[in-house]
Amino acid sequence: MDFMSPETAILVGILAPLVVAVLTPFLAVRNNWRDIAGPLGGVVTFIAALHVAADVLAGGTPTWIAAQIAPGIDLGFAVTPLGAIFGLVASGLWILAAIYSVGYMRGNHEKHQTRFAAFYAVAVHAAMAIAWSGNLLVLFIFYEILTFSTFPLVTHKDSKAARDAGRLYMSILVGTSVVLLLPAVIYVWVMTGRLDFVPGGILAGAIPDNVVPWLLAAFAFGVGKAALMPIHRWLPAAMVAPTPVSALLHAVAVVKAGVFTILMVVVYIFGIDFLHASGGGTWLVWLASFTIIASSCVAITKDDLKARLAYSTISQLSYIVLGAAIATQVAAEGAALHIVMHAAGKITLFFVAGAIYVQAHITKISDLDGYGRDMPWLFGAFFLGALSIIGIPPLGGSWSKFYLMVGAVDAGLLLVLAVLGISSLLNIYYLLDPVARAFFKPKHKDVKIDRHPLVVVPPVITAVMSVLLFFFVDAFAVLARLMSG
Amino acid sequence: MSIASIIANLPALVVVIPLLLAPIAALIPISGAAWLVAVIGSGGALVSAFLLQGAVSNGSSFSYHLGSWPPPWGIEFVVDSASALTVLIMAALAFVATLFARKALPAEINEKDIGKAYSAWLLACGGLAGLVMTGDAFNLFVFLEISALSSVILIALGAGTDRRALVAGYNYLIIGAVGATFYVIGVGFIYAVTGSLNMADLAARIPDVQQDTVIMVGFGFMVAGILVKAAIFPVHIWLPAAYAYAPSAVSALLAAIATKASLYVLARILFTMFAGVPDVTALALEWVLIPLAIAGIFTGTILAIYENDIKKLLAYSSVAQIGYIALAFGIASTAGVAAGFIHIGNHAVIKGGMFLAVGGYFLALRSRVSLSAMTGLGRRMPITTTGFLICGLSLIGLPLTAGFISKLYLVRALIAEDMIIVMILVLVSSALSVAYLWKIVEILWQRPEGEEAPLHGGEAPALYIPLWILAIANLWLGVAPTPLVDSANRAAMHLVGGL
Amino acid sequence: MRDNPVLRTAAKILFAPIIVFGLYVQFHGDYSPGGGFQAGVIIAAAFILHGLIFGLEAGRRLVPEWLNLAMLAAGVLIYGGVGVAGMALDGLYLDYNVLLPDPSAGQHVGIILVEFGVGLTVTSVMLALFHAFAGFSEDRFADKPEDTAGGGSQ
Amino acid sequence: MDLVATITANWNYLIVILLMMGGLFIVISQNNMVKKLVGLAIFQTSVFLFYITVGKVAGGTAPILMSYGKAAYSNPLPHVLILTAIVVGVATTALGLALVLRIHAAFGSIEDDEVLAMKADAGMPRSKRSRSSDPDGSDPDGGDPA
Repeated sequence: MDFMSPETAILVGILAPLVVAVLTPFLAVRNNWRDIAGPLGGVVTFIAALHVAADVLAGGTPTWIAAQIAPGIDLGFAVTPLGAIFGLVASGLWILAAIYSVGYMRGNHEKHQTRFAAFYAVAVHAAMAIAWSGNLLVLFIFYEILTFSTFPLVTHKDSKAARDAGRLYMSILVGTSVVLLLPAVIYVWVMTGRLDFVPGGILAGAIPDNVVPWLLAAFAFGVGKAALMPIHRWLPAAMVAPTPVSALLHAVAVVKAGVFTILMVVVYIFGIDFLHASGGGTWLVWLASFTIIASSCVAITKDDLKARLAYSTISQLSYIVLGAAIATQVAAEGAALHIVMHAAGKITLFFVAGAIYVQAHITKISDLDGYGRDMPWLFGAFFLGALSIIGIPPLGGSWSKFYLMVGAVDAGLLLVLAVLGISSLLNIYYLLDPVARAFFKPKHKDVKIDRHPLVVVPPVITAVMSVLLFFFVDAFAVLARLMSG
Repeated sequence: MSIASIIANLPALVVVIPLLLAPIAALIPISGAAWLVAVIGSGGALVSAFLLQGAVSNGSSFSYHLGSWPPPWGIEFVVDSASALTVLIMAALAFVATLFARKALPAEINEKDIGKAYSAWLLACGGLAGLVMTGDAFNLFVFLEISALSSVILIALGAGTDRRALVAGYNYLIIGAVGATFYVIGVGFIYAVTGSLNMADLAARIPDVQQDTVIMVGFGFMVAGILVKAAIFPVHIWLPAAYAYAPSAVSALLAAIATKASLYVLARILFTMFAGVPDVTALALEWVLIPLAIAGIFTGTILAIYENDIKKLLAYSSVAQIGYIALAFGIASTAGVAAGFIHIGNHAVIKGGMFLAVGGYFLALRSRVSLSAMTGLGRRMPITTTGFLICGLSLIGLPLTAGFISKLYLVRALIAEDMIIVMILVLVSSALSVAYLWKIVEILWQRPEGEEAPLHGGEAPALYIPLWILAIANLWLGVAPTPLVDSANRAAMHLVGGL
Repeated sequence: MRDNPVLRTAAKILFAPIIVFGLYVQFHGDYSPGGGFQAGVIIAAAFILHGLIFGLEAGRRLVPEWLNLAMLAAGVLIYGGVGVAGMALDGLYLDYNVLLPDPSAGQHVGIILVEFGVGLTVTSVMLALFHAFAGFSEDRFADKPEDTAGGGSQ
Repeated sequence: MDLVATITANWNYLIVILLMMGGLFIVISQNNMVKKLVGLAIFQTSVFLFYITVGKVAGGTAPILMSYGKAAYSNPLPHVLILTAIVVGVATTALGLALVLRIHAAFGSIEDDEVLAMKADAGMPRSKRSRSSDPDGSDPDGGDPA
């Protein structure tokens, strides 16, 4: 497995999706070639990510410098343990998402499939670059590119609704990043003269304590993709896009990049001990808790399956922000693990939602009654994914929720325990409700189901992955522990 | 004409080559030949400017005495890292615009007038280069008028397609003449008190004159005149009409370099001539330049959002971008002035590219390019539109483009001087600028076919190759900006030095 | 005004002296007040007087448009040429000292040539302005097919 | 020094200011384009006067080296500067008048407000325009410059 040095692994990991994106228009002459390129690129990227993760596990930090943007900052990549985790998640799930989107697009006879596949690959490229970015400026650069490359995906249908959603998507994401995130990044640069990621943080002592909450607020609200409560509206609006895009948005790239950025900032820029000592993060703890509870309640009211999953994602993202805000070692590890667990669980749910739409054209949860027996595999996968997100033991999700709870106790925030408990109860209700309807309620709407194996296989695989993650979590756990040096 | 004498006379050549080729171009009736003369003129100026920038790249500066009369009596051309950088940017953009003009000018101007058009074109390029190079206050007025009058002629030539170009030219003439005369009155006051016209000599004499009223009045008149020529907020009214109705090649030339020269002159007045009386300049910076710049940024952006004609929209956005440069100079710290020079370079490349793209649309559509006429152009003219998009993304400052670098350094300068409110205003306005660019992008790509203006002949390489030169320059300055950033820093160090 | 005998004869008589006086002012510029600008205007006045009295067509026959434009360009090129000559002889731009071995004679030649160039240009500009404004007619710009928009917008 | 003495001492500067502000006022207030140009010319002439006044040395003669007797000479530099400024003024006025003629040909009027109010011609370039200028004036009677 060592024919590639870590540096070339970074290069391959970042450029492979770009190569796929560039080749797709030329391969479009024959649909099959174009559709194979996506998964193939995914496999190559995943292998590169494995290499990088192996090197990071061995204690190294592979770096690769391209150019020098400004004194003290260069356009380069350096993989942190947290970056390795996100890299694995993004590339791994891209393979399945690519296969799934081929099945979905063909099943639904969508048009512009070439443009869709090309921008899909560019989005993953941006996600990989964010995962392995060398410093905060490179991270910001690819964060913006991710926004602009996912815009054509969100407005794929070219309908009026799609364009309004696109406009909201752009205004919130670009607005928050330009007005809040960029000055925060530059403020750090001016105050400390450097922007690279250092375990234990670079701000300790560089900025006065009373500035910490404001700077954290600039980062928290600057990263629109983390969908904290006031700036979450773009996420449900982006549900108008085809399901593979929602899967990409929710599990593989966009929101993950958001919370990943917040976690990187807390761990590598502020430093966990400095943030805990200065107490700058307490307001964020309560905001994240509020977001968890509020979005879970809204999710219950949603009858449309994808909208409900969207609000569930908003609350799950705040789990990770909560872990970062508690600012203790274990809580941060829990947040890192939750990135992985939530990705696997939520992508399963979205794959199932898309598959149901492709095969039976049902979007409303109330119409799902009695279809359990007709689509057993799909609802089985949905059940496993839901359990993982709720955090029931045999599934991976339980680990991250457990770490978060221990972190909260460490920080002495018992109220957070109550928040996590309530949200688990709410999760149980709104995630298992569709499954219960499908298996136990009589069918009241009969629809012809046409089989598309390509959309059924990926959700089953990711469901099994959620289970496996429970047993083989140690690789990710070690990476998470390495995170804070 | 030995090589040594050419090298020795480079500072003069940058200005003389275009100026002397102008009468020759006027005599040539064939449009191809006249264009060739224009290319030789702007190309020669570009080569000389490039060599000059090389000569001062180590931070040194030297002066060139016209007619070998030593200053303070004779007229002196000053070549330092600041003036060499500005002249190089202007010469490069002028050359690219001249390449674009080959097919663009004959399509909009009567065949017989082409020679005279190129003559005015060369006069404008030479005049603007002289404006930046000269070290003599009155000689600066002469170059100011040369470039202004030739720009008026170029704008009025747009009458072939839209008769409002004549009124736009007329208004620019009146307002420009009043501005230039204000400048001359200022020079008169300063000359009456100090007795010298050479800028370096003035910088030495002004502090020990200390008759505050006369210095203050002279300074006020000079800065007011230059503000008019640089189209800074309240006196920018001539700019939108001038850029909108001028022929497309002329809009590209003027948008890219015309106001930059006046902005550079503003910096020289503030930071070299009146460096000796810091309290006078500080007053002007804090209470005049910065507020006007911010007001200009917001009016420009907001008016651009509601504008329907694409060239007027880009003109309003130019007013906003000029506001950014003026704001950067207003900060008056080395980081601020460096940010100003960086944005002079980046904005020239961005706005030049966008106007070239709009020129390409105009020549394909054969009618005024309003937003409704541009529906669905993204599919029918892919090459031009992608170039336009790259320059557009650079305008709003997407990372990995030139615009991002200038925004980065401007915000950094603002934070270093902890002008936090100004920084927030700048960021909000740059977020607003996303609004009007997105309006265009949506129309270009996403509007369904249906009611689309007819195309006369698709995209001609002669039109989109210059555009792509600038688009690639945008990306290049975005990824590896060190050459521009270093020379801008040297220029700032030279101008503001220990400040 | 063409058929008024008094004006015709006066114009005929005055034409030559004005030109001579103009040339005097031109070439005595460095000893007494004078020089290119003033001389150019005086000589142009003679041609304009002729144009006024004998009509525009006669004026244009005397100095056709292409000659007018050529003289204008020639004047500027003479001025620039002296400057470039200075550069060619290893001096700086517009450096008169190097034009002749003896610097003061060089200055002398330089200033006379430059003033001559200026005189030529100013004469032809004033004449071109006169013909442009006097000869301007709106119907040339009305909707006539393919007419030159030229005119003297110089 | 009391007011009257200051006025008599530098009455020429007062004239300069009078002309300058008068010219500027005309440029701003007048609607007619030609009158604007006249105002501009007055404004520029005031600058010429200003430079000459600054250059005058009390009792100095013309700065020409005829004989070595006379000691005081007026300063020649302002005169040379103003020579250039006059040429610039002529060029500006000539160009302005040429534009006014073309505006009148294109718009049929040279009053600022009327011209601005007129809707622009469809802006079709010459080669596309139909030759027949229809009487009902869909094509403004001034016609579009060829």
